[in-house]
Amino acid sequence: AEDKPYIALVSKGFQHQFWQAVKIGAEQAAEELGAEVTFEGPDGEGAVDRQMDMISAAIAKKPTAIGIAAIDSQATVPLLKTAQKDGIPVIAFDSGVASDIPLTTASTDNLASAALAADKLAELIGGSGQVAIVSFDQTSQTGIERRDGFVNQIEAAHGDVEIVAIEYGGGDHLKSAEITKTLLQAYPDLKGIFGTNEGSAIGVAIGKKESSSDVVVVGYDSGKAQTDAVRDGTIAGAITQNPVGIGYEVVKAGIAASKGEKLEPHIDTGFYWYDKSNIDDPTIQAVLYD
Amino acid sequence: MNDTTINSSQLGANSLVERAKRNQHRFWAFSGLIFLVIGFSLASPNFFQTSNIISILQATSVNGVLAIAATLVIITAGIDLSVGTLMTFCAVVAGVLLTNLGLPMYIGIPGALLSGFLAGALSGFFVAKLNIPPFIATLGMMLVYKGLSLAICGGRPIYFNDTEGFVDISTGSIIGHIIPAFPIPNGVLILFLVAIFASFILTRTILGRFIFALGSNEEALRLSGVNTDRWKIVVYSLAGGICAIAGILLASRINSAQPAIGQGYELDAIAAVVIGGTSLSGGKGTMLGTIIGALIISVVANGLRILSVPQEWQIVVTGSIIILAVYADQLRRGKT
Amino acid sequence: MNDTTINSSQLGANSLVERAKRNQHRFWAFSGLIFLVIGFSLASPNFFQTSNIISILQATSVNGVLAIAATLVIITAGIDLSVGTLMTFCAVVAGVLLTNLGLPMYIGIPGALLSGFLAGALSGFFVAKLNIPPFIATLGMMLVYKGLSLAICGGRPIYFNDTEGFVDISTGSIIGHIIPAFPIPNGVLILFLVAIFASFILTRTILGRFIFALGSNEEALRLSGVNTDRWKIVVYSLAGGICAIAGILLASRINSAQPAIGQGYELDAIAAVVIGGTSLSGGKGTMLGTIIGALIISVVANGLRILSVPQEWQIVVTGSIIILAVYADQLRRGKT
Amino acid sequence: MNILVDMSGIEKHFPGVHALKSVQFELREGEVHALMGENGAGKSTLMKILSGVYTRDGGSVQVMGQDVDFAGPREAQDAGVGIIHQELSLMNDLTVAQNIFIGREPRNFLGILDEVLLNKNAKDIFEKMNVGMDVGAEVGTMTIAKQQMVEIAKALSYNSKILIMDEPTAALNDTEIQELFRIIDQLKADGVGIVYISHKMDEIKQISDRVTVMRDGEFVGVRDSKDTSIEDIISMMVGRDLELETEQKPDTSDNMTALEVKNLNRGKFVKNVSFSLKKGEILGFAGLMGAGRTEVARVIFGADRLESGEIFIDGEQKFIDTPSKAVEAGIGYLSEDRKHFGLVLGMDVRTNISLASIARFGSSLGILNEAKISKTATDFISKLDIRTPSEKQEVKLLSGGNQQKVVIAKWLLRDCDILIFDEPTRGVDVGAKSEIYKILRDLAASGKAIIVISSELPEILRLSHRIAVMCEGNLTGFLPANSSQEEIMRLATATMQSSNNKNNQISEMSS
Ligand SMILES: Nc1ncnc2c1ncn2[C@@H]1O[C@H](COP(=O)(O)OP(=O)(O)OP(=O)(O)O)[C@@H](O)[C@H]1O
Ligand SMILES: Nc1ncnc2c1ncn2[C@@H]1O[C@H](COP(=O)(O)OP(=O)(O)OP(=O)(O)O)[C@@H](O)[C@H]1O
Ligand SMILES: [Mg+2]
Ligand SMILES: [Mg+2]
Repeated sequence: AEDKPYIALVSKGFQHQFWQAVKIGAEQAAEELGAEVTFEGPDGEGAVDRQMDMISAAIAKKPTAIGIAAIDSQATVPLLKTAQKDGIPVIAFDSGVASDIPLTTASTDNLASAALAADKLAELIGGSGQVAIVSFDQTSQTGIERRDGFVNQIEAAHGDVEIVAIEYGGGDHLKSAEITKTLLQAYPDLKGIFGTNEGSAIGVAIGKKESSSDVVVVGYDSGKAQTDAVRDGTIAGAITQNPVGIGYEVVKAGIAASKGEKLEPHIDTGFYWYDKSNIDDPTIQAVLYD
Repeated sequence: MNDTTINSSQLGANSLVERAKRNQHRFWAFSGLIFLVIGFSLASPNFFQTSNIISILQATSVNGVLAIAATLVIITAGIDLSVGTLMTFCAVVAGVLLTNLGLPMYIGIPGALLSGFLAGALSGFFVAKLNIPPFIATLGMMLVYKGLSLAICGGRPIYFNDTEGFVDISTGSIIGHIIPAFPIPNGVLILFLVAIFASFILTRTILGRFIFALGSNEEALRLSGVNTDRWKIVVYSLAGGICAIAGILLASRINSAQPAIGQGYELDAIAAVVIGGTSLSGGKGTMLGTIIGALIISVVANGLRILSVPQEWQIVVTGSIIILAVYADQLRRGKT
Repeated sequence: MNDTTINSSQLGANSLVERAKRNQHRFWAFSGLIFLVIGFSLASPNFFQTSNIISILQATSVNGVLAIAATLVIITAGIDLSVGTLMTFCAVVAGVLLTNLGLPMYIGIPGALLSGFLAGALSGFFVAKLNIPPFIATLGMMLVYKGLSLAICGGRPIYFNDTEGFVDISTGSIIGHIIPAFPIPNGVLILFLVAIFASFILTRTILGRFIFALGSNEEALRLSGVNTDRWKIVVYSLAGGICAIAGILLASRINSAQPAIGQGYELDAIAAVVIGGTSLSGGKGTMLGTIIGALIISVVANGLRILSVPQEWQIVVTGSIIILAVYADQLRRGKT
Repeated sequence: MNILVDMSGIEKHFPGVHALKSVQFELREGEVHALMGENGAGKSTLMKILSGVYTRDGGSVQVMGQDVDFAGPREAQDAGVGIIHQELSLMNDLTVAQNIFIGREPRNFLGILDEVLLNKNAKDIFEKMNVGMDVGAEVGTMTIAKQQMVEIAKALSYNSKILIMDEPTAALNDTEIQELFRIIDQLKADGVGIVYISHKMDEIKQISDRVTVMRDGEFVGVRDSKDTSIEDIISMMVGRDLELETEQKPDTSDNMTALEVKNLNRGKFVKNVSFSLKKGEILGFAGLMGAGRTEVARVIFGADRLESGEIFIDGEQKFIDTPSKAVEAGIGYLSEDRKHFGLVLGMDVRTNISLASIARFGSSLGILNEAKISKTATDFISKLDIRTPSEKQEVKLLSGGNQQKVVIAKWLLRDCDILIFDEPTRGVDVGAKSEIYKILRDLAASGKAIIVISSELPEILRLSHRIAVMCEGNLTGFLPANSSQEEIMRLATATMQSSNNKNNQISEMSS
């Protein structure tokens, strides 16, 4: 195994399906390119120092390249410097690092994708009315960007739409479902809800079903429960990123970098809107996971 | 025998006072609940509505069942930190049996329950036979179940789409069939059935008697010729089985076994138990109290959301209520 | 007085054996650590290297300091579930003082420490004066600090970019200046200083004496004319102050106060304490044991990562090690 | 003679209990003042008020002429009042010296504890008491007797002018008691006033100058000890006369053997113990504190693991490693520590009585027949004359003697053929004591085989049909019922040199 290139990936999370999809993409690339990968991430929200311990251990293993989805864009910089000193190429994924050390960043534009979700939701509710956000957390970069991207777009482009509540369910299906049911109770005129990641979106869908409400739900990410909900109309549509693609690109970029190849500064892995009408399109199917 | 008579009448009074106090306790916890409900109803017209009450009940179902399991263990002066991840583990087992192996429900569900029992028995074995303090044994097992759930699932949820009727276990409504105005979900019904069952065990059976005795004075029970080790294992097994019920309720409600959920649920469950007046030092406790405690937690969470209190303040209020509830309890018992 | 003499010589022997056992305990925990280090070193050449050892030490610093705080409370037969979120709360206070208010470090850092002391005193007040069981009081406070941290920060981290030298508190290396081959970060140095300080308190001061006495028999201490309430508050305050040190170490290491971190850290800290041989029932414990316990946790986490063990199995192994460590301890004490 | 303490009109209420009703008490300089009364009479409560543990609800307390109102134990100590509590209150994880000086540790100028001086001071106290003690040993590892000595040393260390001793000898053997009495004499000579509480009548006669008797929270009277007979004190205590019945002891030597143990070993407290016990026989186990009698009982009962040895019940060998197996084999054990090992204090009388036999009250599904439990409990309450308002009373609210009867009822209900009573009358007042003796005799008469472990020689002599004596884990000999206290003490202090004689005696007895 000594001769095989080894790519160590340290992500922001580990348990949630999005990260598992990134892992799958990484493993696919590893298989194709004859590399080895490991994939790790802290399991609590925002555990910056835990992630730093993981990066340290990854560097100690002297990998061919290292891929990092930093929880905090600043805190990891000193560690990245160590990697740079040891000659280990660093690839960022999911969100950027406040440093020029990463040779490239493979990520989704969270602000833009959430803005698209805002446009779609506004359109679906007819351009006016109350909406709410059920997000996964209020402190992570991704959580903040998806929330703010949505909020900013509503404020900028949809003056008749009012955001009445922003709640956080930790990405836990059950908690998000309880939150949704309460929102529907508190705001009987609520027209739309944006669930900002997979767990949140599914939770919102469960809450909607249990309340027998016809509120319009817009989700984010995929996963079987969410695609099913899109098919049966519980969720009107969702943004999907390309997590498998992200994982794939990171490994590919890592190996390329180790060979001294030049990399583009940003790999946009893209995002898509999918709903009942296009869910079976090959382009969409390629980026959905379950 | 003048003195004896006086003494015994004093003691009689004493025990009446004691009994009144005990009932008073439940009365107080119950009044606390009523007070909260009235307060929230006045504060928002959206609170006291059938649909919202049903939501609150449904939100209580999983935590309530976990709290019942925790109550059994806590009365023995133990603690079970593994209830949350064990619940998840049992849901995953159900997923493997029903979805991955395609077995029918009448095998899959008992299978999941059995896995809960066995897992509980293992914790019980650690506590009883290896003398590991319950806090540690169940802290360790909490991590073990979490890791195992993730490993078994390979990181992805297992869906129950192929198992017809699975979602109805929790979300269907038998009561709604009979009384359409009150479509109380089966999950809530199951919570109450489990509570009645556990309450029956506690108050009417040998096991219940021993649960209280274990929490009051384990050594005295052992020296009475009771095989305390075996009964402890029975208690933890029973608690494990009840966690499995919670796992099935959860899985049915979200139509999937989500390996990442579970940790953290134990704190909510323990909070419900202590708000309900069960003492962490063992020997005392009621299921009714625990159910009231679980309802208080759900009502607070729901009410604060309905009032649009920002989430960070919701957390602060919940923490304060836990302390307040126990303080009120101490005041009543005259311990302060 | 024949029998007395004989008895007392027996007791002398007894107490020698006891002392040997106590030392043996630390010896065992220490051998466990050595055993793990040797095992991992053999399994991977990347493990036993200066940089990795330093990483392990640095990974221990925050948890180690929290475990020291937890040890003080646990020896009094209490428990502190709020150490993790209190740490975060103190980091946030430091952020507000240093960054938001732009105060200098010599005000900001003492200010953060003071907030830890006061917060600890509040938990101590709940436990001592309001008679709320430590588990509940600190569970409630855990949520309160979490909510407050989020509320103060408005959900976003506070960065310390404007405070020069702040990151050096934890990541700089005074030792590295003197012995460049061992650039041990200051955070590790601070961990050991805090441990020595706490150990001194425990063994050489009246507070330490009372900490053990509280855990052994609080009522006896009270009957000896000691104001147990006051001393309990002192212990919780001290623990709070030590959590504040952990908060500053953490903030300095990540150059920010992250309001969402904290919950869950208490379990790691408590695990370190019990792996280190301090009993949850109070009256016994050493700081050396706790440090060894914290190191064991870090070594296991690091070693398994270096061996590329999948993360779910890392969790399972960690859980098992907690149970095993305590079981080994019980075996040694001949309790099984 | 100066008056040190003058309490009058003292009132104290606990929730539901009027514990003290206008009680008076006076203590003079240099006197030993015995405070007597049945279990629950209020003796400890009165003394806790004097020592600042409780605050009084009414009445006045003067200490050395000053009106006092102590807010806590510390203030009482500062005013010269020291107390040895009835319940041992020591910190098990601390050493002897640390316990004695808790809160008063010698410190150097930096405020750092001076452990060397601490140990030296502790050693000095024990030297003055003429008691050997390892002051660096953890208290939790020591015998109850040793712990009691630590309590006494702690109380002495305050150099109190007023010293309260609440049942200091309940766990002490005769030599230790005599040593304590010597210390008391010395304190008296120094002008210290001592309040002495005990249920042992002979001690009162031996050391007290005056006796105050309480009954049911009320002051009954105060007498000069030398002018008052034990019988008078007893009738003041119980409000009636107690007849001391004498009984003809039956000859049980031809009865069937119920229990035989051979070469039991466990650690240093059970060494090669062999004996046999007949049906209908009461075998008394005498010995000094820590002789290993409790250990023998616990090993037979399976509460502690046996290292080697054989146990035969009705001639059949049994392997007993847990109490549940012992109970199945027909052995019951009543622990010397009823509060910790005998009773579930927080549960009611009926539950405690049924605890060892609960299976009898359950259906095959384990569902309990509550009515049957209550009825059985009420039967025993009347049979043993347990004084409780109802079978649903919590056991912790009963007095010591009645608690002991609940334990006895538990084992009577279990109907074991072999019963081991460990210190059955410890801390039990004189009235309840004779009732317990009667129960034991009746049990033997009904064919049960009984072992009684007791540290009170008069009790052993009064009850036993045969006496086994232990010393340092060895069974040093058997004696007939009519032996003298001196004979027992000789065997109880016999050392290993006499092991040859021991063997002879054993074969003598069993032949
Ligand atoms: N803390 C307490 N709370 C409630 N009741 C109490 C308390 N302490 C004592 N009592 C009650 O007060 C009465 C007197 O008890 P006390 O301990 O003074 O008796 P005593 O004479 O010392 O008996 P003994 O000989 O058994 O030690 C009893 O009825 C007892 O149950
Ligand atoms: N569970 C135990 N663990 C450790 N030591 C014990 C235990 N039980 C008894 N001992 C010790 O064994 C010795 C023998 O005590 P044991 O109680 O058998 O003596 P005894 O003759 O019954 O005297 P006593 O009147 O004190 O009960 C004592 O030193 C006691 O401290
Ligand atoms: Mg008393
Ligand atoms: Mg004994």
